[in-house]
Amino acid sequence: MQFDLDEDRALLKSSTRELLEKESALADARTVIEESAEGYDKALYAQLGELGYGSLLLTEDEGGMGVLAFAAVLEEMGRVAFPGPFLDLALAVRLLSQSEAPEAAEWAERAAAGEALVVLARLDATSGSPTRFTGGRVQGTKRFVPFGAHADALLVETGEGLVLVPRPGAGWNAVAQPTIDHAQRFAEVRFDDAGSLVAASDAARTLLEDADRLGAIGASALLLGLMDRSLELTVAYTMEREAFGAPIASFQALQHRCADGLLQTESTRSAVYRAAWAADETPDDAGFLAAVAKAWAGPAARYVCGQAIQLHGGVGFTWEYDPHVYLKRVKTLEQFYGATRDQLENALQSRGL
Amino acid sequence: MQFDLDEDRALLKSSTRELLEKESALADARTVIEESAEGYDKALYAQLGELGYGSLLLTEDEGGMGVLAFAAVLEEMGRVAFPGPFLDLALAVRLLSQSEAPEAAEWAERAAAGEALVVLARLDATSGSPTRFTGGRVQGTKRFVPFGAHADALLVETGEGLVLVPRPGAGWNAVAQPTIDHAQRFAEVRFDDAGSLVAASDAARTLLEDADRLGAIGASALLLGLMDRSLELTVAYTMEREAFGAPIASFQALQHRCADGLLQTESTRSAVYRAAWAADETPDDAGFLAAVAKAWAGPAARYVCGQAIQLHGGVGFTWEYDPHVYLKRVKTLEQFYGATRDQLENALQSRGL
Amino acid sequence: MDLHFTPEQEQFRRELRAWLDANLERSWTEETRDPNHDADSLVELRRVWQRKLNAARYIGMGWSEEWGGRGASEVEEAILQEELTRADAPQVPNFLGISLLGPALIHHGTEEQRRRFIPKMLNCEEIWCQGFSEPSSGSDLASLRTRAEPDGDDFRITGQKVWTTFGPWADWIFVLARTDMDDRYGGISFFLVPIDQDGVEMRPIRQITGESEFGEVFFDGALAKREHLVGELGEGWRIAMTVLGYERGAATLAKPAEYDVQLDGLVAGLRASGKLDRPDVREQLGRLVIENEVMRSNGLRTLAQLASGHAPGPESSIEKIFWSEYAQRLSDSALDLLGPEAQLATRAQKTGSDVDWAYQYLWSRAGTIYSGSSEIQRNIIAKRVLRMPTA
Amino acid sequence: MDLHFTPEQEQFRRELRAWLDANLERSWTEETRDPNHDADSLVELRRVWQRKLNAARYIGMGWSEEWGGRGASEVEEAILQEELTRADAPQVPNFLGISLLGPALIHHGTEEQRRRFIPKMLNCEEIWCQGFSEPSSGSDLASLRTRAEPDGDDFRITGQKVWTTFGPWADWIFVLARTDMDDRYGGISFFLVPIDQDGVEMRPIRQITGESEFGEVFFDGALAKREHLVGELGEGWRIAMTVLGYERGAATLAKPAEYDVQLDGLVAGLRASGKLDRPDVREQLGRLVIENEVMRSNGLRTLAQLASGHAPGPESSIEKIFWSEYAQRLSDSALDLLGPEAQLATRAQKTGSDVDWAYQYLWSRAGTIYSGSSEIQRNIIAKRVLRMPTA
Repeated sequence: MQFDLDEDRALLKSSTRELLEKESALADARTVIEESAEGYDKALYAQLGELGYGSLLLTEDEGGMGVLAFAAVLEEMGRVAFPGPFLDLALAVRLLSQSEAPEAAEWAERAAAGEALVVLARLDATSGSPTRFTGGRVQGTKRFVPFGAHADALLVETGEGLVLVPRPGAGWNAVAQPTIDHAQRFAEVRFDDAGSLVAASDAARTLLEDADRLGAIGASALLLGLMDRSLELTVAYTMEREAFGAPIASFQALQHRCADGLLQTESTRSAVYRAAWAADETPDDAGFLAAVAKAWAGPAARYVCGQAIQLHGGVGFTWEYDPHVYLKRVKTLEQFYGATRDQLENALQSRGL
Repeated sequence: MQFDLDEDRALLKSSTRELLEKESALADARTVIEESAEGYDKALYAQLGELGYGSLLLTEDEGGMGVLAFAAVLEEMGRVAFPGPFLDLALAVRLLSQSEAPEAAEWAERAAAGEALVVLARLDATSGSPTRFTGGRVQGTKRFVPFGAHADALLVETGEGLVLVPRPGAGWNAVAQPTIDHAQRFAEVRFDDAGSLVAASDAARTLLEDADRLGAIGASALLLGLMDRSLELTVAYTMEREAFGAPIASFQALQHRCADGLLQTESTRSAVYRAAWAADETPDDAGFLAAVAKAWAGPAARYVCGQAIQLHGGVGFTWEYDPHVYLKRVKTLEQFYGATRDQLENALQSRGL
Repeated sequence: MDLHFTPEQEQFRRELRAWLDANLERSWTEETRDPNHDADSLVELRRVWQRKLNAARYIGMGWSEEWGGRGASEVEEAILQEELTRADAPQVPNFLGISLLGPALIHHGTEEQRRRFIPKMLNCEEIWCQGFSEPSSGSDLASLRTRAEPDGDDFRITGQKVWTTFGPWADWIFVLARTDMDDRYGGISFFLVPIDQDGVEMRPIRQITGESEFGEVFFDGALAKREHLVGELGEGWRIAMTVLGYERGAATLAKPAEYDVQLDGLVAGLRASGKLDRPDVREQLGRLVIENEVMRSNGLRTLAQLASGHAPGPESSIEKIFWSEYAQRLSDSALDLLGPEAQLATRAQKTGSDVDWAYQYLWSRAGTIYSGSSEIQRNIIAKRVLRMPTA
Repeated sequence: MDLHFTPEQEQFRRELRAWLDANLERSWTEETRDPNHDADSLVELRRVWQRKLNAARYIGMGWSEEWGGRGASEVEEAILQEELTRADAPQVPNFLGISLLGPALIHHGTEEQRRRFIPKMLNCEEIWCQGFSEPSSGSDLASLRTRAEPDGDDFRITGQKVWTTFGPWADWIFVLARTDMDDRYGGISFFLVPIDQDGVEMRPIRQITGESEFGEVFFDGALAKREHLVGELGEGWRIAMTVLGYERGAATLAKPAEYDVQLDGLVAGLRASGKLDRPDVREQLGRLVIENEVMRSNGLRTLAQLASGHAPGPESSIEKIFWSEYAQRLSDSALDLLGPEAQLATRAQKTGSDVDWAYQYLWSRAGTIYSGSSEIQRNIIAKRVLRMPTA
């Protein structure tokens, strides 16, 4: 038994940290989050594509490194609140690469290379009919499409299967859906566009189940990185900040909350890495373990990143300090990629309950 | 506006405390709890009857003092973990006194005087048919009848209404149902006995709704007393107990938990007294406020009395020290008289939700 | 025990409701969603609103008639705040002036100070902000380091204050400054300082909600005139602590009323999404409903204590902890229960529940920090109520 | 990363399961519900069970062959404990002797001590209990005051110990006693003391479950022979702390296995009462299920760290906090979810869920107190892992 990453993945993780700290320290990430229209640094995504990050989530046979490596990279991205659709893009690449449709391979390649942004469009609008694919056209409305307004193609879930829709000439008929999390760019997209089927219903279901599972693990890994760094920042702040003549880190009530933060964070680490490893090695229980990881990671991260604001006191409530960036990311990640409540249900069902 | 009790009720409360401290200090209560067959001190109940406590819950017109006075007394009883069916008996007296059946008045009087034990039998057995009243006989099985094995008469809820069943000559066909709480004596009672209807279905429903509401307030008042005293004991213990060269009361993490205990306890006080006052004065919102009080008091008491064991450390886990007596009482009271989950639902429904 | 309001109090409430019906044209929520507003126009709107309230003698109601009040009791003040909250009225810009500085001047100021400042405070000709906290003295307020040094008859103030609500729009600031570096409490004095002068720089602080309602103030030899010293030299700490105590009671009914509005919104959203019948949702909703009602019970109790002449003690810490932590649970649960739509950005789009949940979620983070953090409140309860010893 | 067990470890597990199938006649739960048993007969049954295990070389497995072990790794030890838990086997009476005293003798004892004590410890001819805690030194163990005074070559022990598990049935006790009153850590020595002598009085302590598995011991000049001093004079603290560290890993898989059994019982009870489909119940059940799985993930990680030669540090405090607080949440939720039947008294009646919930609820209160309370564990994490300073 061994919990540490093997040499290749450990190297990937440390070189990712180096790259991100150089190219996208939190300050830079915040500039992108707060100022860019797309919500991500296109040049940096192209660079990641060149370095092979785009196909990371593929199996080793397919030229990737698998789920564990992917989780390790996402943890690092979480630590710097790395902006953009990295997780969504990786899911699309994996999904496209598993399709046998002729267009799929080409789009997979371009997406992996960072040349094209492809993401999934899943959630139907709350009113109106479900999205359909008939006569070669996709019709319907999808909400909360991640980075949808800037996508080069969308993988749309329809009653007939999964349909690839390249951006129409006139651009998407999209409305931005800004949320609590400035790092996240959702759009509601109204479709009446030509597309091509990349997987029919049954095959689509299998692919989407895989995407759900990997999305849950990926989001959990991001949450791990977010809370890990948030706890570090918090402990460091309490060491510096003085009140009543002593660093506030010396107050037992605060110590115990930081200790709980470590319990939450390290337990998330155990759960996320185990789920990621299982997705590569023991697929039978990977669905259960992915649900466990996500159902745990969301509330854990909310606790740690919420406490970060509280223990920073007044400055924790300012825009200038970083804790809020983490809290906002956490709230969105907790709600999407399988909300906590849904993952609890998934966990029970995958145990036959 | 005034929150303090008026003079009469304040006097009742202080004289009750005096009486209970003299006649039933916790040590005596524990002897009764641990050693007596009936689970209460019959002589003391007769004395309470003589002093008028048995009819306390009746309205002032009926010779009682109403719900607020009743709650004040139960708070004091909670503080010393006063054993026996005081709450159940009072509910039966109130219910009998509202019936127009000829037997009811006499039983009400005897029960109020402490001469006869009458309690309600509500919960049907989990298997078998619901309890029925046909041809002058009650047939069916009731579980968790409080102090049922020693009752002189039972007020049995049946499909046909509320039926008074005096103890048959051969005694009850009863099996003891000992629970986690040694102070509580439940019995499962199998009926095939003659009885007389004291309220037919609709009237019975009204009476039982009233009993449910007052049971919830009464149980909440007991919970208030239990947690109030438990917190006192705990704070006192932390002042005495030393570790690392200082009283453990000086450790901030413990201070904050005691502070939370006070928050829970004092909030329970506000909720219970408001609900009791409303039951006397503003019946329209008394149902809602009773549900609020009980839904809050149960978890609050569980927190405070659970922390009492934790903060007592090793001795908190012994039979000799008192915290466990409180925790056990709390667990039973939380589950009965409207379990927390059910009271939350009641609260919503009484708000039209 | 009697939790009824008196007939006079009920009458007061009726008149107030009628007045609000007639005078409040749009709710604050609607105003904040109006894309034509910016931060400045919203403050201007609040200023106009305060003037309206003042003209109807709803501002400084507890003060004597001499100073524009009606000698109203804490109960009436609580009813006022409750009804303003229910009606979703704008908050008045001078609420810190009214609740803190007004009483300070009335009890500790000179006749000239009262005449000079109170009328303009009431009708919002001058907006006041509070200069107590400093970057390195938050919870431990008495460690403040801003100093006031004599300059002839007057004083020169140097230092930095922070978390000055409404600072970016304020004309004056009331400042605690050190006139003796060695005396922790007795070395603090209470000054009134005009902001529009050299030596005072006010910078807005952007909050996690994106707004900038707070400011930080830099004093570099700012002039505070001798006639603008409140009380004697070295009395500042005592005055501040007394005055902070006057806040008692006012929010006891307003907070549960505020959360009732949010709960109604949550119910509407759950109904719209068809989730109101799910037992898991009902359990969570039920808990939120009963907790708010327990909060109201605490509030009524505090108010009843005040009404019968008992000063509420450090138990008011219980109320502060309760409402501030409840607000977090409420918005957090709403985001969970209502699904992704509830996350839509602050004040940008409506959800079925007509509450700006994302904004509430962020804003609720402040309540457990300001006016004595939850940690400080728990220290107070442990030490002053439970008498547990200091380490 | 690799969380697979090795083929040898899998083989070990298969053999163990087969052995348990063949040798464990009745589960511990069944035994405790048998009205023919009393406390003494249950201990006797455990003694017999330990002898069986020992004969099969499952006791002291990690020790060298010389001392009856097989030089097994922590992983095998964890598998053993996991399978014993799954099979609901009785706990062996000498578990404290095996896990603490055995390693102490092997690493710090004399050859004579090992020969004299280890074989009888393994086959349960002598039951050992632990004399560390005292009435006034619980969390702060080093403040212990029991003293050992020289008497010729030997020592006389005076003082009081408490929380001695299995004390009422023990033959020997290993005791930390003070040989120097002034040296907080260096003044503590480690003695082996026979209980059947004048000067030792053992009194059972009744627990909140009603059982008396613990005892308190009064020493009044009890004899401890020089040859029964372990290590040198003044080495007691160091030995105790080292040896407490050897407990690592053994429970990592056993705890989640124990709670899996309880969860299965909870599910059975919910199914029987028709509540398993209620969304509120499912949410609470789901949380319990995933928390236990996270606990198992932590355990596998610890084990994998041990297997690859890393010593787990104070992070083991995380596991202690996790399982002990989880056990309380689990039984508490079960009592809530299953309704009144779950409250039926400990070990008296079966419920649909076949777990003695009331007993578990009470027993779970001990886990957050013994072996370093949750408070102490959080102090350890804050100070030794996060390096936060002492006040």
